[in-house]
Amino acid sequence: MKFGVVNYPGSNAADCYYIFDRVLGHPVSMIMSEERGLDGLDCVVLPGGFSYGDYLRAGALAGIAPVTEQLAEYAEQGGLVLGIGNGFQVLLEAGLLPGAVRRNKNLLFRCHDVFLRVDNNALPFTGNYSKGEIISFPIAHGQGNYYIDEQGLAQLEQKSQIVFRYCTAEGQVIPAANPNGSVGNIAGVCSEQGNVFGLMPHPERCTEEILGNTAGLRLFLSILDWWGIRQQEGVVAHG
Amino acid sequence: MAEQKPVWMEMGLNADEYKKVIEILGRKPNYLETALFGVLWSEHCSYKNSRPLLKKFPTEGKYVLQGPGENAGVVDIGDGQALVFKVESHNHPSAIEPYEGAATGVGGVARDIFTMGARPIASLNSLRFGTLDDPHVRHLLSGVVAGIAGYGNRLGTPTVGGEIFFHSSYQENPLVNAMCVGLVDHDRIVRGQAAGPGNLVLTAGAKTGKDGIQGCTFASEELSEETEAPDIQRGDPLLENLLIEACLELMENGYVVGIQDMGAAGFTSSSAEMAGRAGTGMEIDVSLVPQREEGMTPYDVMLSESQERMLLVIEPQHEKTAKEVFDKYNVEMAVVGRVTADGIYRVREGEEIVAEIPVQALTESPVQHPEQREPEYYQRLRAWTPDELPVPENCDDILERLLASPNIASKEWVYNQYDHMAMLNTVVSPGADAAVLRIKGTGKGIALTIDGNSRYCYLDPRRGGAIAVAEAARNLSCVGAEPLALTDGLNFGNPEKPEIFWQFHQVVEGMSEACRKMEIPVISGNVSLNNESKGEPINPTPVVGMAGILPDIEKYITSTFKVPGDEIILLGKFSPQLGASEYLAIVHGMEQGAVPDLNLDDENKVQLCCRKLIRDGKIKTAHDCAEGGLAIAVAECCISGKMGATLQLPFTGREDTLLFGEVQSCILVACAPREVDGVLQTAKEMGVVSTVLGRTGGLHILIKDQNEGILINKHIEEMEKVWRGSIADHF
Amino acid sequence: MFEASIYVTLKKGILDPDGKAIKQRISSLGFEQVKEISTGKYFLLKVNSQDRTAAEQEVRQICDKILVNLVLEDYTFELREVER
Amino acid sequence: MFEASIYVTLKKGILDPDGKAIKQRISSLGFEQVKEISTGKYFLLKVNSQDRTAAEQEVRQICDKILVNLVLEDYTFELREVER
Ligand SMILES: Nc1ncnc2c1ncn2[C@@H]1O[C@H](COP(=O)(O)OP(=O)(O)O)[C@@H](O)[C@H]1O
Ligand SMILES: [Mg+2]
Repeated sequence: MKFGVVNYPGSNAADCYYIFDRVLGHPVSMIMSEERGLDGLDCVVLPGGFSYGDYLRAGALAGIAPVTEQLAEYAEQGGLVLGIGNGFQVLLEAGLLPGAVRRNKNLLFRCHDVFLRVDNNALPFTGNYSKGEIISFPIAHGQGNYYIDEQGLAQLEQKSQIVFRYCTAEGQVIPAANPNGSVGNIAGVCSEQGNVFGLMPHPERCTEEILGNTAGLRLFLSILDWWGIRQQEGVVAHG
Repeated sequence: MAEQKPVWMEMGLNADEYKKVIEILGRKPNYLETALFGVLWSEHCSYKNSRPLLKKFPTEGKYVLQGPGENAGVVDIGDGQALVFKVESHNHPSAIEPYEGAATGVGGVARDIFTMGARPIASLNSLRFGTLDDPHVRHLLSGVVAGIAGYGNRLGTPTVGGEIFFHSSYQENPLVNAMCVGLVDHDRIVRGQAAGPGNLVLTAGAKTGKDGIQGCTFASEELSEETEAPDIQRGDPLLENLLIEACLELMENGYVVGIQDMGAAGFTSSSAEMAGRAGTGMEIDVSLVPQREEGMTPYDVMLSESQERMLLVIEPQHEKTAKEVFDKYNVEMAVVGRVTADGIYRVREGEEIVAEIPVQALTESPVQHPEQREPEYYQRLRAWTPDELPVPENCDDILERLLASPNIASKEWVYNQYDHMAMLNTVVSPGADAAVLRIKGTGKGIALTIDGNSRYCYLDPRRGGAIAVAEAARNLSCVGAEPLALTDGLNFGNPEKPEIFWQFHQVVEGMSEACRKMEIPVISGNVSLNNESKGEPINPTPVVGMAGILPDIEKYITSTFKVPGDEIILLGKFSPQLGASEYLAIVHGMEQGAVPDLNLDDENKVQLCCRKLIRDGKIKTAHDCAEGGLAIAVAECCISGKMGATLQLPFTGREDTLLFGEVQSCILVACAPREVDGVLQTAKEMGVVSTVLGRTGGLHILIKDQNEGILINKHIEEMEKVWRGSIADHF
Repeated sequence: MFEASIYVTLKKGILDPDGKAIKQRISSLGFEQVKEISTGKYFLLKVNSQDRTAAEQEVRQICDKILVNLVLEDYTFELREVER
Repeated sequence: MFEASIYVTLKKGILDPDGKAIKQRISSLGFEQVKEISTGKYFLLKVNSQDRTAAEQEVRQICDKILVNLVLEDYTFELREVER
């Protein structure tokens, strides 16, 4: 399975690259944002960080970069896309996922661990979690306050597109557990087809014992497992 | 109407200096030349007041690869790798525009690091503000923190540590000292030298604008009502990101002869200093410098402090490669001059020569030896004793008040705004005694801290300076790291006041003594003087940024209590006292008395012992006793571990002294019961006094005196609430 | 040459965290008369075009494509002919 | 009741990194005609006042104290009388 990490200027692409390259020991390539370099990839990761400095709006300038334009076609054809933090913001700005983010409700950048409830474990990205499971990932963002209008929200719920929600350690989805003011405590959503997934929390920051938490590793393992099963079943890969 | 000042005076030169300039040139300097001397001979660039003092610091040691004098210091961490680090102050800009002032401080010191060929891997900061009841202080604090976050987070470098202290002497004059740490391979270290006559001089990064012209002369002046705000500079962290990548790529491939960022006094200082270090000359044509605005004069170009600009020296045959690399990152580059052999600093505007000065004259300013005098307050305040001080009735309340003091309370409102996890190395996050980072691809780690107690330094600058070094090292030892070297930020008032210069001198003496005894050399630093407003100086504020090494990253510990039933032991001689304590300041409104004693031999032994116990896997918790004394140290271990403790203090003395008195060279540790004998034995063998105090467990902190009398009995959740909320509730 | 002044505001009904914080500060400083405040963005753009319709179209495209997030924001603009 | 439209722009000579980055991206998208872009803020404020001079003064104070960072920014505003 071939992974590509998109490197926009200002992205923390090296972190996601490191996960595949060193933690998982899996082939991965770095894709420059000014190129259309997605051909032959099985999964594209848009990393965290501050693409183009997040000038104008988080993810906005990356949303119109050449690689992002190609990404739309890639996703259309069923390719797997994972957007983490800033990568999620790019997906929203590029219209690959519904909704938008505003500044955090308290207007501050926030970097700390949060609890998440897994609402959809049927995705290529979440198969290793169980439905309703409570996990902990760190967040690090200033604009993660997810917005979608009521109609859009209803549709997300109906089609199980809400993947993670912020919750308490006990799993309650309540305002007190919401770090940024997101509608419905939403921390991550997927596309209708389920092949595009974006989330504000950072699974790549919790994949090693030495860093104190490995909950995020299972997200990456989910992708590999899903791929392995598809290969066994003889499903033709995208590309 | 006021008389028109002569130009040289406007430019910050004094009469003697101006005379010297004429002597050097053999003629009167023109306007631009006067300006060049003015900025380069300012305290900010030339250290003319502080140089003789800084010479006292020990700067060599077995790990030092580069001491002071370069853009940053370098220290060996084994495996052919090295750490590069430095502190830089941005006090004045932050007082005027807190967000941009702090942001550009972070950006500036990061440039000092990557110019050495190192990739920045961590940032820290040391902040001082007035008291939080003042809305202006809150405005400054939230702006500074947002600025550090806004720039630092965008750099993708984690901000892993720092410190904040609140005191009225900083009401209008906040201190913002930023530290950056980078990682480099030994054979990739690059220096700020303009070597090789005939080589090209080029600029890369932002265009030069009219912003911040003469910022450094300004930084060397007091803030007063009349100070006209200079054009403040704004940062562009995206550009800095690209600059880092482009410059590192060029340096890694060996294309760079020398490089320096354009910090204070911009073009002027970077180019003159690079030529000065190499003993060469330099010729620059200002008309070749990319300019942001129309109608800029040579003066504007030479003195602009626009951010995110670098000066590079490369061999002529590499011009094309350099251009390709900068183009790839969309960074503007221009050849603006060349290195010469004649030792002359020559500025042209096209064909016309607009300034011509011997390089050495610019970079070797006349040294000044300001007068110094022991201030009147010194003997008076230190003579104070607590005899008359009433012993408090209810120590529970006092514990709570101290936990709520912003100087002791949790700083998470601040550091949660910093991305402290980027780069995936942060093993111990902010909030601990020191940050711990793993070094990827090796089994080792590093620990980082920044520290300084300015109340101690006010009351006893010499001992305070020594304590700053000892405490920083102790913080590293508490996570299990061996201190390697330090960088210092020296912040004082106006050195022309003899009392201020005395403070400065004493602090440096104290620090130097501690550095020598502890074998921790100074490898870089920064001096910020004239931190005064309306004639009132700040407390003398040295801050010490220190890095240490953990040969085995798995063997670090933190300051939290881990499991119930662990034994709590105090390492070090417990001789607390109330002088200069946070307790005395908060509860009694007094800042006086003698600063706690520091015996550097004892200090060394305690730290060695603590590190050995950690390395041998005998202890699980270590935390040093600092502001607020033993009771606060225990409370902090309890709160962070969500675990109570019961202690009995086998000491005699006033209750407030035992609980809240401050002491040096003491570390609180916790271990499994089966390890107690071993811990005590090790301590004894290493010449360290140790005392078993009690056990972890329960949900209360319970402290008894030696007669079973209860001194403190408090629920940890209650303590946590005041401790966590104190700063956040102000916003 | 045309110059466009572009005003971007939040769609009606969308919570504006900045606006809310500013409103609070305004009230806490005693400006009782301020009843409503909404925050937005303002862009000034110079477009090299002879023709007003073409310039207008160009500005609209730039707004739709990049300057404005249509999920959250509305915009209006004014166009003036200027010397370069 | 008065409504104020407030336009906040960066002072001359102050770097506008956002404007610069937007300009670069717009150009690379092929909007060659765009020659300059600068970014600013836009506020809409309703002030309950009978009297234009009083409203004007109030708006100016709010700008100076809260909305505008006078170290970096300039502002102008327009005032219209409106129904509530
Ligand atoms: N207090 C100090 N202790 C040790 N070295 C210092 C101190 N202050 C400055 N230096 C050293 O002097 C040199 C110049 O520092 P500085 O003027 O702060 O650099 P910059 O031009 O980046 O501002 C550096 O090598 C720095 O490490
Ligand atoms: Mg420097």
